Amino acid sequence: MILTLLQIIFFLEVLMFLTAVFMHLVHKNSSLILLYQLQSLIVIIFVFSSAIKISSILLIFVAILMFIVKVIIAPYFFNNKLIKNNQFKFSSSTYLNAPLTLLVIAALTGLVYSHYFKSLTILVKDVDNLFLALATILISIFLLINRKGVLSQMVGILSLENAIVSFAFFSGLEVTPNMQIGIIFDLLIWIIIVSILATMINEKFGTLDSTVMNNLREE
Amino acid sequence: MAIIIWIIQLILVPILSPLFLGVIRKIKAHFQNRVGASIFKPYRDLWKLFHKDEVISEDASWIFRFTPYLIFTITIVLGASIPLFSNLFSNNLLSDFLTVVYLVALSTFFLALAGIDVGSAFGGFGSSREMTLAALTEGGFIFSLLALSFLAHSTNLFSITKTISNFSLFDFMPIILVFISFMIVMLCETAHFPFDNPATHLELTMVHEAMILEYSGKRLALIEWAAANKFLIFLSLGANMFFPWGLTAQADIWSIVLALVVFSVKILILTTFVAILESSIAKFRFFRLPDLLFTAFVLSAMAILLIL
Amino acid sequence: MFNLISTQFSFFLALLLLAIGAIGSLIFAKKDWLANLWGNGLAILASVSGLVAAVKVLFFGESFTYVINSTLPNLSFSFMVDKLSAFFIFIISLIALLASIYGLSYVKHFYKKYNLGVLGFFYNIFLAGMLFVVSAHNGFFFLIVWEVMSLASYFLVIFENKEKNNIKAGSLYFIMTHVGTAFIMLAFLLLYKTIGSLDFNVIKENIGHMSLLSKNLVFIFSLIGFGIKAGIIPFHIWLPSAHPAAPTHVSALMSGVMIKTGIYMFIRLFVEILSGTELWWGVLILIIGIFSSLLGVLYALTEHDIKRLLAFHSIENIGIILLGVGSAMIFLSLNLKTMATLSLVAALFHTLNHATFKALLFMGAGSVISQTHTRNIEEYGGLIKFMPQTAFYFLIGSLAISALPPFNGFFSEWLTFQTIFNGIQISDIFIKSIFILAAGGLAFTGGLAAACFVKAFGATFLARPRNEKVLQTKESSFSMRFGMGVLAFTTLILGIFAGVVSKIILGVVNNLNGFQQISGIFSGQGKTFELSNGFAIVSTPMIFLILLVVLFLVYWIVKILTNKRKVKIGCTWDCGTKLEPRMEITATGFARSIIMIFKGVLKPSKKFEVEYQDADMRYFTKSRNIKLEIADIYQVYFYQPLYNLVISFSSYVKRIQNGILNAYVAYIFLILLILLLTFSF
Amino acid sequence: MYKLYSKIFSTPKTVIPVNTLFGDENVEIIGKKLQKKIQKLFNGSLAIREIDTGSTNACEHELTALGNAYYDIERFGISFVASPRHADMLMVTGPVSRNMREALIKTYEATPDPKIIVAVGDDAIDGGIFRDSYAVLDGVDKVIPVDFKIPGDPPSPKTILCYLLKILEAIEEKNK
Repeated sequence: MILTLLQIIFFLEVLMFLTAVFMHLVHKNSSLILLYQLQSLIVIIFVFSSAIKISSILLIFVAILMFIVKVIIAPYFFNNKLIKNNQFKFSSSTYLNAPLTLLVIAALTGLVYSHYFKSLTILVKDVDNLFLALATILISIFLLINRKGVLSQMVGILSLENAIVSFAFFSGLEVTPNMQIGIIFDLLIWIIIVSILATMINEKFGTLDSTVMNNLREE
Repeated sequence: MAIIIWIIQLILVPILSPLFLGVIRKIKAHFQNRVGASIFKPYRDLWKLFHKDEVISEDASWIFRFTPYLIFTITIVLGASIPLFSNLFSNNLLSDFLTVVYLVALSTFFLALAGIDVGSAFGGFGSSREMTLAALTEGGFIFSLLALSFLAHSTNLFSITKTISNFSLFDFMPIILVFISFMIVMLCETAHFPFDNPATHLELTMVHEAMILEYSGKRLALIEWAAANKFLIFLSLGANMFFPWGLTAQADIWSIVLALVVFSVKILILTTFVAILESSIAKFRFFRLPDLLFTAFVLSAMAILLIL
Repeated sequence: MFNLISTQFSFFLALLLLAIGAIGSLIFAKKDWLANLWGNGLAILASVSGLVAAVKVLFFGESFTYVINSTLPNLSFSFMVDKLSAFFIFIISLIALLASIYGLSYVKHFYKKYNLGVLGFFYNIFLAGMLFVVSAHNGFFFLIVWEVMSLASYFLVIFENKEKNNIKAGSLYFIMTHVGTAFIMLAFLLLYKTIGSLDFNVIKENIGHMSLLSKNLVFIFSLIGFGIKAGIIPFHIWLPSAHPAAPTHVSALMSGVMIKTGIYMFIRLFVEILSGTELWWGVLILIIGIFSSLLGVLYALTEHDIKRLLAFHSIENIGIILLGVGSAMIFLSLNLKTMATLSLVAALFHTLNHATFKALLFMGAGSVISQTHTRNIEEYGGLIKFMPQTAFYFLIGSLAISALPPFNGFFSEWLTFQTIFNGIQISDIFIKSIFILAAGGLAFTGGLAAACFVKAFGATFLARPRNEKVLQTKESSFSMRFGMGVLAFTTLILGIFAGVVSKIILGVVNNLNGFQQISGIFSGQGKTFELSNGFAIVSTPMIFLILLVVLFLVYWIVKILTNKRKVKIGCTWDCGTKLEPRMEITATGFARSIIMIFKGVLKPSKKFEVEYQDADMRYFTKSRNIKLEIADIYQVYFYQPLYNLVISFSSYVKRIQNGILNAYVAYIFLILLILLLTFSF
Repeated sequence: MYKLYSKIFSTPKTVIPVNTLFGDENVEIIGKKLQKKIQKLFNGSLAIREIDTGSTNACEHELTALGNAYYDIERFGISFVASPRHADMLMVTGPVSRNMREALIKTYEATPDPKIIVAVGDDAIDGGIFRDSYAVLDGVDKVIPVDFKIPGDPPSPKTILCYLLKILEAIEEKNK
C-alpha cells in the first residue's frame, strides 16, 4: 500500500486541519505551542515537496530556514521566555464554551464546503485540499476571536499564517523562494515584538487577559 | 451741412437745459398762484455763480475739486451721443444704450464720493440715499431701453428711433408699458418728485441737494448746470425714444429748424407733465421708493416678454 | 531671443524657479530679509518665465503636450498646455508677478513676528501648484496637484497663527476644500469606471458611450467639487473668513486667481470634455450665477471689515463669470455655437478683469491695513490725505469693479450683458424668463456693487480720520505702490484695448475642441467692437478719448472764464454746529438703508442694551449700546443641521468601539466572510 | 386730484398784488426798481440765506411772507437758499444770543464773497427789547460786520422790500 504523494499530502492537510481544531479545545498553552509546531512542520513538508517539484535549491534552503524559525525559535521564545521565567498564569478562557466552539467550527467548515465556494473549483482539480486549507484559515481566525488570553491569540495568528501558506500551495500558486523568505523574516520580527509586547502587558496589567484592557477605550 | 448738425448736437443740450428748468419752476409757481421767476432765471443763476468766489472746506480732497468738471463733461458727452433732433449719424460710437447707462452711473458714483468727501453729516446721508436709489433704478433703466432695443433689433439709440418711427400704432401696447417704467426711472435719476424734492431747504429730506450743499462759486454752477443737462438728457431720451416722429434725416436748414421746433414742443409737453406731477403729489417716504422702482423693473420685464 | 526659448522650456523653467525659491527660502529662514528677498525674488523670476510661456502659446500658438509616465498604473504626469490653460497661466503669472513685487515690502511688517522662510516656501509651492493645476492633463496627476495647491493655500491662510480666528478660518477652509476634493475624486472615479482611463484626452474621445445617468452624476459631483473651490453661493462660507486671514499679497492671489482654477475646470470639464451638455446643466449654473452675484454683493454691503468685503465681491464676480459660462452651456445644448463662443469670451474676459482689479483692491486694502493695523473700515477715514497714491489706485480698482466706462470691468460686463440679451431672444419661454432674471440680476448687481464701493472708498479714504491711529499713517513703500500702479495701468489698458484683447480670447475659445470652425461672431478692428449680428457696437477707446478731450476743454474754458475768482479754504458747513469726526457717514450708516430694503434676504437684527446708574432709578443711563447683526442663513439653515446630523450619526456609530479586542477581530472576520460570499456569486 | 386742480384754477389771480387794486404802487414800483437793481448787480439772481440767532420768530414770519403769492419776491429774481455756500446775502434776525455767536461766525466765514450782511429787525440791530441782558450780545454788529440794517420790530414785508432797494442803491454808489 504505497501511498501516492497526493494521498500523503491530503493526509497531511487533514492533520493540519485537525491541529487548527484542537488549538481551540486544548487548555494548556504549552500543548497549544506543541500543536503549532506540528502545524508548521506540515507546512514545511508542503514547501519541501513543492521545492522538489520545481527543483530549486534556494527553496529547499528556505524550507530549512522555515523549519529553524517556526519549529525551533518560535516555541523556544514562547516556552521558556514567556511561560517559564515570567510564570505567566495563563488563562485559556474562551468566550464560547467547548461545544459551542465546535459548533461554530463545524458551521465554518460547512460554509466552506457549501455551494457558495464552488467557484473555487476552477482553480485546481483536487479541490478538497483547497477547501480544507480555507477551512483552517477561517478556524484560526476564529481562534483569535474566541480566546481571551493574549498568548493564544498570538499562536492563532501564527497558525493563520501557516494556513495561508498551505492555501497558496494548494491553490497552485507557485511558492517562490523570495516570498517565503519575506514571510519568514516578517514572522521572526513579529514574534520578537509580540513577546516584548506580552511582557509589557503583563507588567502593566498583571495578567495576560485581553479583557482587562476594555477600559482603555476613551469616552 | 453735417458739421452744422454736429455742432448743434454738441451744444444743444447745455444751451437749452437751464431754459427747461426755468419752465418747470414757472409752471410750479403758477400752480401755487405765484407769478414765479422768469424762465431765464437759471441762466442768470449760473452766470452769477460763475462770478462768485469759492469756499472749499479743508477736509475736501482732490475728488471734491475734480468731480464738478467730470460730471459736467459726462453730461456734455451724453448730450452729444443721444438722438435729439436728427438721426443722421447712426454709427455714433457712444450711443449704445449700455454705455449711456454706465456713463450716468459714473457721474452718480463721483457725485456720491464728493458728497462724502467733506465729511458733513448731510453729505454722507445724501450719498447713501443717492447710491441706494441709483442701484435700484439701474435695473429699470437698463430694462426699459432693452425692451426698445429688442423691438429695433439693435442697441444703438439712433437706429432705435429710426425703426420705431415707422411702427404702426397697433403694436404700441408694450411701448406704453416701457414708457411708464422709463418715466419712473427718469423721475428718480433726475431727483424729482416723488423721489426727492429739488426745492427743499430741510437737509434731512434732501437726496440730490444734500450732496452739493458744500459746493460754491463756479463748482456749484457746474454741478447745477450738469443737473439741468441730465434732466434734459432724460427728457429727450423719454421723448425721442418713445415718440420718435419729427427727427429729420435730411440735412437742409428748414428741416433742421422744423426738427428743433418739434423737439422743443415734445420736451415742453414732458416738462409740463413733470411740473404737474410735482404740484399734485407728495414726496414718498424713503422706504416706499424701492417698491416703486421694482414696479418699474417688473413693468419693463413684462414688456420684454410681450415684445419677444 | 524671444522665439529662441520654446514654450516648454520656459514653462518648466518657471516651475524649476519656484521649486528653488521654495527650498531656498526654507534654507534662509533664519535671516528674515534674505528669506523674503529669495522667496519673492524667485517668484518674480518664475512668473516672468511663466508669462513668456503663456504669451508664446497665446500669440504664436505653440501649445505643447509633455508626458512622463510613472510606475503607478494610471498616473502619468501628462501636461497639456493649450490656449485655454495658457490663458490661465497668463493670469496666474501676471498676478503672481505683481503680488510678489508687492509682497517684497508688504512682508516687512512680519519681520520679527513670523518665520518668513515658511511663508516663502508655501508661497512658491502655492504658485507651482496653481501652474500645475491648469496644465495637468491626467485625472490622477490633477488630483495630486489640486491637493498640493489646497494644502499650500491652507498653510498660507493660517500663517499669522497668533490670532486664533485665523486658525478657525483655516480649519473651516481645510474642511471645505477637502469636501470639495472628495466630490472631485468621486467624479473622476466615475469617469474612470465608465471610460477606463483618467487621461483627459482619452476621456474626451470616447465620452460618447457614457450613460446619461453617469454623465449627470459626474456633472453634479464636479459642480459641487469645483463650486466649493470657486466659492459659489451655497458653498461660499469658507471664502469670507479664509481670504482675509491670509497675508494680503497671498489673499490677492487667492481671490484673484485661485478661485479661477474652479472656473478653469468648469470650462475644461463641462464645455470641452463632457461635450454633449444637457440643457438643465446650463440653467442650473445660470441660476447659481444669479444667486452668487446678487447675494455676494448684498453680503458685501453688510460688511465693514475691508478684506471680508472684498472676499464677498469675489463671490459676486464669480457669479458674473458663471452667468457667462452658464449661458454658454445653454447655447451649446441648443447647439447655437456662435452665441456659445461669445458667452465664453465674455466669461474668460471677466475672469481676466476680475483677477486684475481684485488683486489691485486687495493690495490697496493691504497697504491700508499695514499702516493702520486694523481691518475695520469704521476706524479709517481721511486716509486720502495721508496715502494719496494708494487712495488713487484703490479708486481706480473700485471704478473697475463697479463696471464704470473707461476701465476694464465695464467691457466684460457689457459683453456678459450682450450674451444674456442673445439668450433672451431664444424662443423657449422658460429659458427666456431665466435669461430675463439673469439680466435683472446683473443689472442690480452692477448698481449695488457701485453703492458698495462708494461706501468702501468713501468710508476708508474720504472725510476726516475717525481715530487718531490714522494720523500717524504714511504712504506705503515704493514696491507696494509700484505693484498697484502696474495693476491700475493694466485695468486701464485692458479697458481701452478691449477689442484687441477679446480677439485674442476668441482665439483661445476657438482652440477648445467643440469650437474649431466658429468665427465671425464679432469684428473688432482695434478701435470698435461690433457684434456681427449688428446688435450692438461699442468702442471703448473712443469713450476714454472723448471723455478726456471734453474734460480738458471744460477745465480750460471754466479756468479762463473765472480766473479772477479766489478760492478760500474754510471749514465744512454743518448748520453751524461743531463738527467732530463722529458725525460723518460710516460704512454701517451708509449701507443701512440698503440692508433695510433687502431685510427679507439679509435678516438684520438689532439688540439694545441699556445700563442704568443704579438699579431702582431708571432715569440716568450709564451706557447704552446697540448690536447690529446680519443672520448668516447658510450657517443656520444649511450647515448647522448638516453638522448636527453628522454628529448624531457618529455618536451612534461610536458604540462599536466597545474596547473588547476580540470583538474587533470578530468584525474583521465577519467582513471577510461577507466579501467571500458576495464575490463567489 | 381733480378737486385740487379745479380749486387752483378757480381762485382768481387777483390775490397777487396788482398795483391798481390796492394802490400799493410803491410795493410794485419798489419791486420793479429792485428787479432792475438786482438785474444789474447780481445779474437777476440774488440768493438770500436767513440766519436766526435767537430771534422771536417774528422777523422769520415776515421773511417767509415775502415768498407767498401776495409779495412773491421770486418774480424779482430773489430766492432763499438752503446753504450759506450758495448765498450772496445773509439776512440775520434776532439779538445774537451767547450760544449762537459761534454759529453766526461760522456761517459768515462759510459764505463766499461778494456777500452782503443785513441785520433784520430791531433785535438784530442793537439787541432791541433784549438789550443788556446777560444772555444776549446786543446786536449782530458786535459779532460780524453788518452792511445794512432794516429797522422795525418786526419790519413788514413791504418795508423789507423797500429797504432791499435802498441797500442795492447804496451798493451801486459804492461800486461806481
